[in-house]
Amino acid sequence: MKYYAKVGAREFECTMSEDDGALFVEVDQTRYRVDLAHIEASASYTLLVDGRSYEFALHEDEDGIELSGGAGLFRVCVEDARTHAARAMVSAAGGPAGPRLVKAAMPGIVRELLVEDGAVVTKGQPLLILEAMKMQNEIRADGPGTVTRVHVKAGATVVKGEKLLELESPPSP
Amino acid sequence: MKYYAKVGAREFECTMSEDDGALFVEVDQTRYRVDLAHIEASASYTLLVDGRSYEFALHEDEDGIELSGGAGLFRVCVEDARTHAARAMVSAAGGPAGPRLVKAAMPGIVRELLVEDGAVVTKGQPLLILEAMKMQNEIRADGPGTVTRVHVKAGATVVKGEKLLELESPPSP
Amino acid sequence: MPIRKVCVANRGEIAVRVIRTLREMGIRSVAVFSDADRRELHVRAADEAYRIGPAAPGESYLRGDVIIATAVAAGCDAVHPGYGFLSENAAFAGAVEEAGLAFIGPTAATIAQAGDKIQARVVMKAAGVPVIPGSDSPEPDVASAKTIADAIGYPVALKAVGGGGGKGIRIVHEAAELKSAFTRASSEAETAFGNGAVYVEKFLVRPRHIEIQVLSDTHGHHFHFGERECSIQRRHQKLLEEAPSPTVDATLRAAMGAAAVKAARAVNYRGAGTVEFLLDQSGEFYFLEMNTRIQVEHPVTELCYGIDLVRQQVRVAEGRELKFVQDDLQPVGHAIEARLTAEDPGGGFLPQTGTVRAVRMPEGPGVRIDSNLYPGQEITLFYDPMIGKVIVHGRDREHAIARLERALTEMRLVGIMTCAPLLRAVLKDDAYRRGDVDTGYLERFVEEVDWQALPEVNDLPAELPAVLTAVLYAHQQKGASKAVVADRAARSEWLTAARAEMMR
Amino acid sequence: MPIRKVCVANRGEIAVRVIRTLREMGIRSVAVFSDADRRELHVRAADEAYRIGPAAPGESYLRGDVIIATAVAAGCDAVHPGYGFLSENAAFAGAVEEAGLAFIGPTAATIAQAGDKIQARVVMKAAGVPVIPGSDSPEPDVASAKTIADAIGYPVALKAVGGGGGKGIRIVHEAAELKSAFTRASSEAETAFGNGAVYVEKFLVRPRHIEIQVLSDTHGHHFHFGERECSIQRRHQKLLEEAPSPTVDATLRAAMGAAAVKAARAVNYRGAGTVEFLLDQSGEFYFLEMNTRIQVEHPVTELCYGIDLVRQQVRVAEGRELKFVQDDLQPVGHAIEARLTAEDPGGGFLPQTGTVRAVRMPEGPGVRIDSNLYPGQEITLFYDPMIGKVIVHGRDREHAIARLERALTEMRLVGIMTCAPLLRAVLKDDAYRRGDVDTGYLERFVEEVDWQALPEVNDLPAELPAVLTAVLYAHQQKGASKAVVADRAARSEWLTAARAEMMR
Repeated sequence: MKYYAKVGAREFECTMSEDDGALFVEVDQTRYRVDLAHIEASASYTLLVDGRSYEFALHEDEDGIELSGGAGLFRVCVEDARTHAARAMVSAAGGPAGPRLVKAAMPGIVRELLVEDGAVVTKGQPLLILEAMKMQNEIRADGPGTVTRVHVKAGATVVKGEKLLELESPPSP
Repeated sequence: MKYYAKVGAREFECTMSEDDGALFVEVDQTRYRVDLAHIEASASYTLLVDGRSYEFALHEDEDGIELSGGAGLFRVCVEDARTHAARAMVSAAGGPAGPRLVKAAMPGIVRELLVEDGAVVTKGQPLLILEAMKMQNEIRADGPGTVTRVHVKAGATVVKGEKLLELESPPSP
Repeated sequence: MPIRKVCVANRGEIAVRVIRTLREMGIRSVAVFSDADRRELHVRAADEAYRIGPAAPGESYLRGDVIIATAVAAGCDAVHPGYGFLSENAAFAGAVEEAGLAFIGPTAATIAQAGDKIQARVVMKAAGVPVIPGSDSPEPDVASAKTIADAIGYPVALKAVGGGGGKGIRIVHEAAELKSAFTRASSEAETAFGNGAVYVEKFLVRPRHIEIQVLSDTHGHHFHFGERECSIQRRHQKLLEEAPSPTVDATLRAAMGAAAVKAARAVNYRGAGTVEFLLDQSGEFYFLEMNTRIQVEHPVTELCYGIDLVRQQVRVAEGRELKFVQDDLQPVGHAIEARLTAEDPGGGFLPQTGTVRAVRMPEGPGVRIDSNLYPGQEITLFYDPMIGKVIVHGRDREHAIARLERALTEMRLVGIMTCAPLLRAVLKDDAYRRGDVDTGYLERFVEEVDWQALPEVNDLPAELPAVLTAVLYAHQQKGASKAVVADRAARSEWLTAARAEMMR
Repeated sequence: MPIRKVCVANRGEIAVRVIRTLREMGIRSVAVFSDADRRELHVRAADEAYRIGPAAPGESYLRGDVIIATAVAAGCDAVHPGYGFLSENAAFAGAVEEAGLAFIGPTAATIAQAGDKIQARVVMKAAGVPVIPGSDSPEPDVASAKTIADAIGYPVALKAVGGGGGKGIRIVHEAAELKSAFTRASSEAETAFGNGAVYVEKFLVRPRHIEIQVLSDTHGHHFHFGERECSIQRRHQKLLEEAPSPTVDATLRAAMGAAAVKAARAVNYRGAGTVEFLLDQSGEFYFLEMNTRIQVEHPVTELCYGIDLVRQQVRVAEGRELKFVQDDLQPVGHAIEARLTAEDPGGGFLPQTGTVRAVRMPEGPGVRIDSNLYPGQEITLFYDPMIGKVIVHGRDREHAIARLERALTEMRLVGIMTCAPLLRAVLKDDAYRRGDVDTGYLERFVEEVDWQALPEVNDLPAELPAVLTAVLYAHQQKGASKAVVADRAARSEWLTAARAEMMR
């Protein structure tokens, strides 16, 4: 069984197999023996990879699976082979990879909009100023792209997780 | 609104009232201002009684409400006024207060039965020997009474919570 | 006069911290809480707890009048202010004592004196405590500011008289910048603190922030408990503090300690306080300000000196005499405190909100936790983003760093993002490990170092375990219903088998 | 030879404890686990973890062959046995070394020598360590046993040569009882230990159990780290341990320490070990047995001596030389350890099983937690009922007791019954507070004292808060649906209002 997992710009092709009750995943020509167990009351997953021990908290939402563990925070999008093939066809047909949503990380008031629809931005460029607790926080672009939509106006009050604007990635070279 | 709460042999009549958004309970001619809040993820209840702070873990089963907190473990049976009145009528009509179930506190094997049906026992008297982890544990009577039923035989394997036998309390003097 | 019941006029970890010591002393504790805090740990840890108002601090934890009325109604004989909120409010301290309660802290007069930055400078200079060269009174105009600045040499700092904690400061690098800087500093100070007065100080390049813990009784005894190194800070918010400082030796400690004791004596200090110094690269130190309360970072001193500072605060407030011998007070081992803040260090330190879904704090040798974290806790924007502290004690600095790394690796905090990844990156940084830090270190580290770059973790590329977990999770979700049943059946089977085995 | 990777051949809190120190030393850790333990903390805390068999210890944690094979396959260079399981199994220690791995503990020969109770007596006596008067070899028959018993005087104890840890002991109060006691003791020993040999020892009345921590390197250096008072025990299971002992002064400490060092030298000891003594009412002490492993109660010594004993074990196994100066090793402050066992102290100490629903361990000054507790943990009957330890350090004994009471009050452990109520009752007991204890204290306390009697708690009768909680809970359940909606609406209302206020 094949899965495709995307983390940032990297995509991993993962082939899963079972042997004598144990689960194996092959990634990049290496086969790993894996075992995942859930500890619900601790909101935690424990993973063994060829005996190496890892632990993650996991949260799934419409944008994918967010994992936090010792090495940091990861957002992984997993597709099975069929979905992946279907999406690859759309992409090959020139369809967009889909815009990236910029959401409010905290409730606040939009003090200033620094970009408008159609603006081309670079990674780290300030997009807008969100004020909360009398502190002004710059919301910056997480990568280069084009602003394809602005969802809020200056002066608007937003709740946590509210869509602020959308960025489309530049086409891969 | 009236409730009757029984802890061990003691019964408390509790009258609940509301005043200006605050909740009050009158017990034994004393009126307490109370506030109970639940912290679900901590499996905990926080109680303020006229400002005094208490905390309990709470578990409800068919035998009543079990509370554990700083002062120890309490088993409380709560009835509203209607249920209490109905039960009082049954009692007054000579109905039994109901036998007390003695349950297995742990899985094990019944090594020896020390009492039989009809036996009159005193508080602390050994009723049977339950073996687990190669240790023999005496199960003792939690109070005086008469054995009204024995649910297990010597040699039987029991799971945690399984009924062992039933004790009926002696009539109150 | 023994204290029997104390109102803790605070919330969060410091309220819980104070309640712990009160309980150990057999003193009853009274918590106060806002509507947002009914379920908080300080409410549950105290003997009594009373509501004082809505969530916003201005309507609850800053309402000195309501807090004092609550303390009096509850029969308290003292108030402990913690840190922040009303802890350095001279009017509150005065009102507490007027209400017949002991204020566990210095007198209102001392607080007022230390709170006025210019007055504090003057008092300290007179007492022989080295202060940064600069104004002795607010500068009335640009000309007078320029006279001082030219005399002490650039760069200089223009500071608001009403400021503090790093707020209202503007740096001037050359004479030409002074005029416009003065005008803007003054108008900003007017807006921010309602007082446009500014003064001039020499600006130190890459100084260290070193502070001395002092403890004074009401019988004229003043002691110091060495230094804390607090240079790891960002926008004047400290993140990692340690004791002793890697650059302070016994001679410098004695000199800074003596200066701090002079400072405490000069303001007739009472209780636990902190004298903050800047230590410049040449080894000279200068008085910065005096904090007239318990500090967030007090535990590192407690661990190295084997003392409970809150206990000592209470004893001083009871009028007891401190019987230490200064020369006997020597630090043992090395302690480091890591503050856990609900901020995203990789996203401009945006404060994070949410629900703590699960928490398991580090345990084991040399680890102390001061927190009020609990499963189900709501982290809101109403209060300070600091949600807990991990404090370690080791044989020496290297041991303490290894221990803190171990403790942070062990910590599990699900549901809220914290600065822990940044803390772990700093602990691995060579400059930090060498002790080569100054007050600008952390901002440079965050801006200039690619600290979020993912290293190999446990022999595998850092993303791989996350990818495998996500894929296995997705796989399990697909076949969830049958997998769960199979798992349960399997578990139940071996439980039964093993139990039968065991009971033989 | 530096150790780089260690297999921890254990589970539970001690496995986690060892892994913590390994991580601080930069040494990789390899955990082993049974089918019952896949989710346990030691598996998650280690760098690597491997399954070794089914839940029953005989098929997993006691399978030395499987563990050694796992350690070799994982590329370990050493094995740490923890306590219990294979830790005092001479054959295992030998097999580990034969497999080319370092055994973090003494040699197989030392373990065997200390494990044979009679041989240990003879060796210690020869080394000048005081032993309890009695046999120098197994007594072949009643007559020879009687000769010895008559000589040393009654009461005497008949002990199984193959016993230990308090098992296989029979007390004889007068000569007339000896014959039948001897017959029964011998047949019981045959059944229990496969060895019917018994010997005679003087039975001490109300002795204290005092043990000395020793640490030896492979260069012939032996040190002691003072005593632990372990008299609070029930059926030889210790419950509360402390250091120093309230009855041991510096002179007695030096004498017992010197005897312990003699004992260590006599068996050519290596690593951390414990020499157990009985201290009788006249102040005489006698060798009881030597434990050739880390003890459960080692943290109280660590807290008083500022040492990490597991770290020292590893260093000794690396062949390093210990460079202590015995006279410098003096205890600072006072430490107490409380064991949390999943047992019902009010119900005949029945072991408890269940799922840990929520856990919040004590924090704050002077508190150390060594546990492997986590929400969702299954407590089964497969393993030891000890699930964690709360250890405190204070200025003196009174302070440490107050701190432990505070810590236990603060602890929240939902889902599993523990001995905590008994611990709290003992801490309040006058005899305990006076330090007036002996090895029979706890059994007398449990049997004779009405320790479950409910006191007033926080000014109200103890049942009342429970009753009020139950009534309010029942009331809320009745109106649950509408109350929840109303509560949510109210919370949402103030959140909105407060947020608008805050963002102004």
